[in-house]
Amino acid sequence: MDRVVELEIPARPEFVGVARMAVGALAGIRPGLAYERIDDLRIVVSEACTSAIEMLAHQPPPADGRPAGLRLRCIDGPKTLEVRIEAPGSAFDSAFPASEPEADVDTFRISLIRALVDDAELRTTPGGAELCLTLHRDAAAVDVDGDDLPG
Amino acid sequence: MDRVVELEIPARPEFVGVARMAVGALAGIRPGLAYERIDDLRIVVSEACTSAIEMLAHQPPPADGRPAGLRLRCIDGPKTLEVRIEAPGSAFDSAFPASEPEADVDTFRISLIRALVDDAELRTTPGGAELCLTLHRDAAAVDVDGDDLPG
Amino acid sequence: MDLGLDVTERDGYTVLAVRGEVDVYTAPRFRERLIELVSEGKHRIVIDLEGVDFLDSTGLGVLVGGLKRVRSHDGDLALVCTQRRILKVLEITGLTKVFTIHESVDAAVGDGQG
Amino acid sequence: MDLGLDVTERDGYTVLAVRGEVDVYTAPRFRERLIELVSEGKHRIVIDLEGVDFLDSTGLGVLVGGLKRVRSHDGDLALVCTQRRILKVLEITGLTKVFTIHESVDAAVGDGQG
Ligand SMILES: Nc1ncnc2c1ncn2[C@@H]1O[C@H](COP(=O)(O)OP(=O)(O)O)[C@@H](O)[C@H]1O
Ligand SMILES: Nc1ncnc2c1ncn2[C@@H]1O[C@H](COP(=O)(O)OP(=O)(O)O)[C@@H](O)[C@H]1O
Repeated sequence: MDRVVELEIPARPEFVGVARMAVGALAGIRPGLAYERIDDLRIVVSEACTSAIEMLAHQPPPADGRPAGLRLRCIDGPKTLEVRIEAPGSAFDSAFPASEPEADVDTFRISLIRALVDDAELRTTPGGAELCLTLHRDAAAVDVDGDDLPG
Repeated sequence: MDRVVELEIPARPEFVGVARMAVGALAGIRPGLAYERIDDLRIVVSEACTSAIEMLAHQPPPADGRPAGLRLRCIDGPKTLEVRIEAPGSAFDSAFPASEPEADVDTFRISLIRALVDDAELRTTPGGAELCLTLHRDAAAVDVDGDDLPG
Repeated sequence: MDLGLDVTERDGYTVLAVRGEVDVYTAPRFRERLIELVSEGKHRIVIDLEGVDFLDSTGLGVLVGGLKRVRSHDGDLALVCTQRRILKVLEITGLTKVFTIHESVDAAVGDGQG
Repeated sequence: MDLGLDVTERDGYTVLAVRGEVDVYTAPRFRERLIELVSEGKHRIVIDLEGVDFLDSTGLGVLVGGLKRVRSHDGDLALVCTQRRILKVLEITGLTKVFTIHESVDAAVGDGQG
């Protein structure tokens, strides 16, 4: 059975650590993700949030005056862990640029996202953009009935 | 300025650690809460979530078949950190019992909640109950303009 | 989330070293291990809490449950704890008066308790 | 979130030991400290990453920025790193070819670089 954790943080630098900690704790619950892969996921989540925060910082503030937020939907399934990060506007363009990135950091970011999760997909949503990150669990550790949690 | 972090977890034991980690990370952002008080808050958040999870486990599952969730709303203000934990039904009764608690653990829980946060208040909400936990920041570390974050 | 439970025998005592976070998710394993030990006839138990990163009322319940269980066999259960944050939890709940608390496993097994 | 930045002088090198998490929140302090050092005339810098718990592209940008800065003064900037997870990040981004990476501060300052 899939279990969903949702997290919404203000799109500000100081909250990226909260997202990393929550995702890291969640990723450790079920078997099938080694410490090293959880560390990798923490980096990619950090990259995604940072990309969105930097992009939003260069955009005019929203009309309603409320600070923009990042919404993380973590789908803790028996075979995969998905982290979907939704942000207003075209928040992930520096992670998925249309042309060759200019700044070093953007190149670094793109390399890390590509290398450290099994899948990263960008979607357009009614409210903005959603970056969907997927890790496949180690098959040997995944239970046959698809539910390896007690209770 | 207040900043709000929202977290929703399934009301199941394995997710209490996610709530603790997220709240712990959030509490460390602004000055005015020593490590020890953040640890205290982590315990009380754990007590509150556990109380709700145990209570909900003894109730019939919701009519829509969806597993119950716990919603945490963390209000990261310049002078206080508030964590509001909302759950369906009368989820916090073991933390705020009408009569003397029978089980040892309930006594422990109540003592810890009383001792470890500056304020704990139970409210009834349309969807169930909300336990509102408050920590006051150390006044010496709180900025006069009420906004001690950069940016 | 990791919970480590290591059992060793020392001078007639059974030492259960607990590592990691004890909460509503991990406590059942801790409780079962204790029940197992008692049913194997281990009635002089020392629980070493030095490796514990987190402990809430659920974990305290397991400790008290273990104590009651060994006492019903005329045994004893002592704790090893020097961590301030764990001692604080034991103090707030009045359990520093219920448990004998030692500064080390050496002290616990050399002390003639139980 | 803690970021520790400790500066010491060793055999003609300035050693900046970084502790904690380097991300979009903490990187500005790290960048400023580096800029400060360079503007104080420290152009032979060793950055000790052994105490770093987390490093993402933002932190890598600070390292590269520092390297460019000291090179524009004919200086050099080397890293100390043995942590696998940090080395992995440096490898994926091609920076193991850009930076000299040492196994210890001793090796970095005794090595005749810069
Ligand atoms: N959480 C707890 N708090 C206080 N006492 C407990 C707790 N759990 C168990 N006990 C005590 O320990 C003994 C055994 O109970 P328990 O560990 O729940 O096993 P069982 O379910 O087999 O009775 C009982 O005396 C009970 O009162
Ligand atoms: N994130 C970065 N990625 C790559 N290079 C950088 C980065 N930051 C700075 N640099 C490089 O470091 C040098 C100084 O830039 P920077 O540290 O941003 O200070 P300033 O804003 O004063 O130019 C420039 O050569 C720049 O290209």
